[in-house]
Amino acid sequence: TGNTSDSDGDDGGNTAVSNNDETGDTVVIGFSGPAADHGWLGAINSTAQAEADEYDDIDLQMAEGTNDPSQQIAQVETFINDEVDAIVLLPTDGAALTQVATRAMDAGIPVVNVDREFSSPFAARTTILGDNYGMGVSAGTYACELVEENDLQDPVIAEIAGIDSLPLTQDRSQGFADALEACDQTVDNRVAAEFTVESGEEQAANLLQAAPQIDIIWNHDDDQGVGVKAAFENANRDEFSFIGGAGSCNAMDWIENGEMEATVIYPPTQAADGIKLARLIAQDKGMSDLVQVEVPKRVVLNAPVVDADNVDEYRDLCFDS
Amino acid sequence: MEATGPILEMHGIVKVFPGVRALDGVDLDVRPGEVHCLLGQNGAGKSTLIKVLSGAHQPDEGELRWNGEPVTMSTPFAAIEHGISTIYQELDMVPGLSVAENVHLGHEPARAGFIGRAEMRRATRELLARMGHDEIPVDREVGMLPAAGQQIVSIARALSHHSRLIVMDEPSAVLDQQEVENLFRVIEQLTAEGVAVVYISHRLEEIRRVGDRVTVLKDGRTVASGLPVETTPTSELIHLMTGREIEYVFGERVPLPADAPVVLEVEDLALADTFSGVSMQVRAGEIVGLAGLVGAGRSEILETVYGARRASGGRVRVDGRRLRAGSVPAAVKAGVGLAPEERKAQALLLDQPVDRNITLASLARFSTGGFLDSADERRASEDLTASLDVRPRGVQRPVGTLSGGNQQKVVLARWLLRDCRVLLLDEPTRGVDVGARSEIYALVRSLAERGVAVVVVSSELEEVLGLADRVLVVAEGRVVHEGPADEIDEHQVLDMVMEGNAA
Amino acid sequence: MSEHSQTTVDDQAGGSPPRTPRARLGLLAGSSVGRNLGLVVALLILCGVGVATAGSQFADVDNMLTILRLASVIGVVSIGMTFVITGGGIDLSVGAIVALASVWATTLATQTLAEDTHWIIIVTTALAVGIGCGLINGLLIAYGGVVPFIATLAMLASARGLAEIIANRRTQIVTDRDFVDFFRGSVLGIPMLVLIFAVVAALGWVLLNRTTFGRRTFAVGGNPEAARLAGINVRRHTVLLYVLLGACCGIAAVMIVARTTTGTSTHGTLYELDAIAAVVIGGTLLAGGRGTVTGTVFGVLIFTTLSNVFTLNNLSSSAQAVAKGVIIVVAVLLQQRFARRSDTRT
Amino acid sequence: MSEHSQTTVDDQAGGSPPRTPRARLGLLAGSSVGRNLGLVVALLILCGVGVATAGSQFADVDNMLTILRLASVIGVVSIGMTFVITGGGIDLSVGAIVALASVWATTLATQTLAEDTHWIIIVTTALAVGIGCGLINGLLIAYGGVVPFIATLAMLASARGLAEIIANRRTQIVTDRDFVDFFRGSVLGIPMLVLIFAVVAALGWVLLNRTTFGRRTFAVGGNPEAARLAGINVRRHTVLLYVLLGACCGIAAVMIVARTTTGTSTHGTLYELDAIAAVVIGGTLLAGGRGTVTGTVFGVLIFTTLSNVFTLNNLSSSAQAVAKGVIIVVAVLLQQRFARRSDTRT
Ligand SMILES: Nc1ncnc2c1ncn2[C@@H]1O[C@H](COP(=O)(O)OP(=O)(O)OP(=O)(O)O)[C@@H](O)[C@H]1O
Ligand SMILES: Nc1ncnc2c1ncn2[C@@H]1O[C@H](COP(=O)(O)OP(=O)(O)OP(=O)(O)O)[C@@H](O)[C@H]1O
Ligand SMILES: O[C@@H]1[C@@H](O)[C@H](O)OC[C@H]1O
Ligand SMILES: [Mg+2]
Ligand SMILES: [Mg+2]
Repeated sequence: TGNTSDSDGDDGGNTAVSNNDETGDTVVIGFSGPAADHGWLGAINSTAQAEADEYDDIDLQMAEGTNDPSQQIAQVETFINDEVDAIVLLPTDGAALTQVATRAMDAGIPVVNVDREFSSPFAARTTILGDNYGMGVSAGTYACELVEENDLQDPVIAEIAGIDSLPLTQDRSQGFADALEACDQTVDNRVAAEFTVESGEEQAANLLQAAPQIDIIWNHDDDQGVGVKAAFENANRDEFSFIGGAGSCNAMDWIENGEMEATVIYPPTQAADGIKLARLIAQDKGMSDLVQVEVPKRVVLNAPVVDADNVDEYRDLCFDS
Repeated sequence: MEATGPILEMHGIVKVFPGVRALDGVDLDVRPGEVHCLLGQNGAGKSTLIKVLSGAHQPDEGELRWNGEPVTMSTPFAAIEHGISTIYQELDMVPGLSVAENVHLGHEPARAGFIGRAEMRRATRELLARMGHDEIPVDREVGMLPAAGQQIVSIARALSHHSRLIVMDEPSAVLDQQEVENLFRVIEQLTAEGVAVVYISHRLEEIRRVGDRVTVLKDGRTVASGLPVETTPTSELIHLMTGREIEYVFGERVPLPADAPVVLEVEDLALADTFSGVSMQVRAGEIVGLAGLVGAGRSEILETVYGARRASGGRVRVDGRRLRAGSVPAAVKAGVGLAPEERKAQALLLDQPVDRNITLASLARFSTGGFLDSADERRASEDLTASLDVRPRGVQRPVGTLSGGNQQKVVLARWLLRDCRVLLLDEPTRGVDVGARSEIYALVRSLAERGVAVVVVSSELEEVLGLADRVLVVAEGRVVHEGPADEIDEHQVLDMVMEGNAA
Repeated sequence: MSEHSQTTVDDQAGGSPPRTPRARLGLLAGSSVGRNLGLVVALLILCGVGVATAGSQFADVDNMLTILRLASVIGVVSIGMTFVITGGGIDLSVGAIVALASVWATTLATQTLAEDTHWIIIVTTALAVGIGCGLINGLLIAYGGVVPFIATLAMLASARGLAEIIANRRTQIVTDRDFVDFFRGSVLGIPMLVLIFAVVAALGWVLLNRTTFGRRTFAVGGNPEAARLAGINVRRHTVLLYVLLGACCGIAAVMIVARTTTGTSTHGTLYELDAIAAVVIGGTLLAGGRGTVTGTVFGVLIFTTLSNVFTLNNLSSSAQAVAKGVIIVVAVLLQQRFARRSDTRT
Repeated sequence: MSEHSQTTVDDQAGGSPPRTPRARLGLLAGSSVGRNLGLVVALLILCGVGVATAGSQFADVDNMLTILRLASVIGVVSIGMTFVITGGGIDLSVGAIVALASVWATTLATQTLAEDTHWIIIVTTALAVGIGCGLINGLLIAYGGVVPFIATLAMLASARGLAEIIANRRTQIVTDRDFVDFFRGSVLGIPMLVLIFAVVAALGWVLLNRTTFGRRTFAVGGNPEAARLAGINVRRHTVLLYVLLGACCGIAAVMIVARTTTGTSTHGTLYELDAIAAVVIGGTLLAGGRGTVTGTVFGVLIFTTLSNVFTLNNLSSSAQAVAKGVIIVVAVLLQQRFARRSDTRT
């Protein structure tokens, strides 16, 4: 995945294939994403900015974060008007931004699609996809393992989803449900929060009330997870296995301290990777680590599960939320 | 006139509001071409009756006949359709619309929904000219007109319907004598054309002047029906209304002690584009009247003294200490009170009960450390409303449910309650009935006797001259005369005003 | 002709001391010349900043069209909102209605039907949904007696929930190319969306200022009791106002569907705030009785231009938010200065 | 001229038909007994549904405390909002102020200082931020003459932006256990948060109904011109109202920080809508001049209970939204029925 920290010491002794980080022609990259109204998206922005700052030859234009596709379309139109060299786009809604992205591509501006996928393959030069369905599957599979390991009879499984009206939430829930089905389980209680700490606390408080005894809880998002945890404490409940999502540093801490069973990684470094790839594309470079000469068309990020056994490995990849 | 039968008959009309039987079996019949006056004390039910007639209220009982046919006025629209138009007591203008648009509200000349604006303006201009008010610009927003102007627009609206019956609820309250004359001229034209007019006023001399017949209401009942005006003496009308004998009594003027200190001192006061060079001194115990035509700037003078408008020049002193210009709280702190001209817009919290409206300017008096003593408030308010004969009595009812005249009494009560050094009264008896009027005169006089300096503005010259010790005549924003009230009569004042205007 | 605050004595006093907040509301609406002058100045300053900081990038035709295109969807909603607010109401459900209409107009069933006949079906559906929702709002408010704020808040929740249910929380993609091409096309270089906005604004202006309907809207908002006594059917008029706004939401839904080629329950998020803000900053009185379509158009353009200038200037979105707040206040103060000046002149 | 149009004489008329929307507003607020009776009935019905569908799960002490705890934060904000709305204003920035206060009170600097001295520093900081923001709102509105809607919209943008900048969009975790323990503790079985809400509500009630401050609030909201001419310093009072609400936001920030053990720029999202909705459904007149703290408390409880019942029933969030809208309307209609009945009884 793209979570590799930035290359250092590349200045000397470059081989023909690994001079990618060398300063090239300055490229103007336009970036547009949803409103940074919670930690994960905040991390998307800050890691993107940080990545751009690493390179002298990137001039990053960050558009105002917005949840209105119409507004985001206007931002992309502005980028097209400005003739930027590449666009990195984390769409509020993949399908809604497809047309304008296609227009950018038609205008000769490569588009890197991040996280939420366009509805047409022609809309992006490269797609870096967080696998939302896969994330649900990972969580569900892990839950099944827990059921089996602990030999739970008729376990109560609860789900705290993110913003319910987003397609990605539906994908996650679908993946979760499908994986649970494999071990004959279903979600007994489900609430949807808003990816924020406060909503996490609120929804979890009501959820705990609705289900007096729970065995497994999957919470889609570690950001709202902070609130979810607070609700556990407020209600003095800890009889269940708590599984998270995204992989924030908080979550890693909890796993280390035994306060959380596991979390499913969904890295906010996607946009940073997008920037990096956009630069390569704009500068006509390839990906030195690959055999191909060109940047690949589609990168699907894995959704690995982190638990007490492997938390050390993933510790460095966590993000502050 | 005599030949035709009544155009309108109302029989046994009953209208009940929560807690009040506002109309308790009222009869009224009106003939074509007559001016039928409705008389009654504040709260007698006059406005309620005409609202039933105009479809604004639905009666609980009773029968209404129009041209002999029984009808129901289910909406104001229905009444208008039948040929009844109404000038309501409370100005019913839309401030954001122009004069022409207000006149034609609800029946705009239009083709396919598009307003014929030229036509509308022309018709409005004609109407205003007919009323002798062609100075009112038809494109001016009504919210910008002074109250008198708005009243004239309201009359114009009633005329624009070409109705068979026009109801006028205290149209003269905000008008000065000249404007009232204009109105009477219009009324005479209308009746000559066979239009019937129902006319409500508390000024009995007006009723004498235009009325043909009178119906008197008392406590929601008809106590006299269709009395001929010419043959009914005023004293009888008053007796019918109030059940007692009342005369216009302006309390005995007491000579000021020579050493009465000057309390209010106004020096060369000016307000941009409105008035300038206004100076006066009011001593403790003195009542000073400001006379003049509507629009002369008298209200503005009071409001500027009070700090409600920021003076563009000059000084105001109370007890020798200069007031900060443009600060009402400073004036109030110094002991100045203003009972403003427009009770609804400038004085009342219509949703709030009577007692809270009365104590609004004296909250400090009823509180310790910011906590209010409501019982004390209620007691004080009850005493005052009793002495002013506010009806109905309960001080807990929202002031918005009181009749117009009773609302005016509440405004006065607010300032009577406060121990003011200086009392500024703008049209204190507007819409107040004859009975309460004399009470108010007596109260003002007794306040003066207790050492309060009073300034009174009134469009009724009789009132200014009768109540005040000294009179200032204002014309076109300047004081054109100053002198003792008993050394000048109404004609002289009018002459001065005219001259001032001509100058 | 210059307008005035409804009552305060003080507004006449050029020097202007104790002005209550309400009184100010009136002042803000200043004279119609003054008011729009202030807005024009605010917009010009904004453009000045755009040119100064982004130069030719800002001041080119494409960028102008981008701004206008972005303005057009929320613009249509704001025109409708101008009527409702002038008429003394408020509508919090506009965004949700746009969402519901967009979803309903792009269901499989609708699209299939449209494919079999003509894309006008999509448009009709969106309009019907918008009008239907507006009708419910209007009836609840005028005949049910529910306060506008609450009635439309309820509609906001219900319509968005229903949109989610219908769309099953998926984004529905429009497959009808003719539809998309039509609404994304241009006429004489002017994008269709912008054209629609212009037409709606022009019709709105005429309706508000030249027809009995418009004048009655002022009356219903400014003094409903007076309107009633003048024989106006206040309730029916109120219903019509919400229906009108509903229709505007339907049009906006068609536009957003064309612009994004999708219908989803997340369309129109926070439109209510944006539209009300544009209307109010344009000089329409939130309390009703005074409204201006021209002002609203300026209000919409100011907000849209603002975010365009921000994007061109590459400000962090947090800094943008801070700046946005400051600029709004400065714009209003500026506008007032102008309104007041032209006031005292009258 | 326009203000009083709200109170048409007709309001009191029990049976009379033609009621304008504005007039209804008045009716809605009816007599204080009637009004609250309607709310009590609505709440009881809601509880009935809770018991019927979720049985003992709903009707147990823990669940009641959960509902109350959830109600407490938004409740405190709503009490403050009651004052501002009664005083004729509106505040859209409450959520943003809560966010900013929560962030400022949990920065490293503040927390370090708190550690070195006492956690009261955290509380003081939050209060100071809330009061400061309220002061700016108030000054802009009362002295700057900016319409409340616009002034506080600007504050909403700026405060949230600033919160993001200060927090660097991170969630700041509170490390001071004493602070957390104190506010998460209980007194006699009543959670501290609930206690705070109760105290704020009680103080609010006294302030509004028993003091000169409250009386002036009604006057300023009901007829600012009359208030001014009665010698009330309307501007200063307006400032105080926003400061009061700011202070409530500061308190709410402390509560949310304690509840979630975090300060973040996302706290308080959409509080403005929730608070205004609770206030208005409680019977306070959006146009000002009428307000009820008791009604607001009921309003808050109705909304909180609603979502609790929904969750206990495991309803999908879309269905919840639809149902929420319907229930709001039904509750208001019900409440009106009661208000009207008790009206005619007086
Ligand atoms: N909407 C209302 N609700 C309750 N009571 C009302 C209402 N309107 C009028 N009343 C009451 O009905 C009675 C008659 O009032 P009305 O306004 O008809 O008197 P009026 O004769 O016109 O008095 P005035 O000379 O003061 O105008 C009064 O007692 C008044 O308080
Ligand atoms: N709201 C307003 N808008 C514009 N001009 C006004 C307004 N109010 C008053 N004026 C003007 O100010 C002047 C004074 O008017 P005003 O009616 O207050 O005088 P007045 O002498 O007090 O008369 P009245 O006794 O009828 O109150 C007039 O020229 C009037 O046209
Ligand atoms: O905003 C979302 C984030 O919070 C979630 O955890 O992952 C996907 C993002 O789009
Ligand atoms: Mg009357
Ligand atoms: Mg006057």
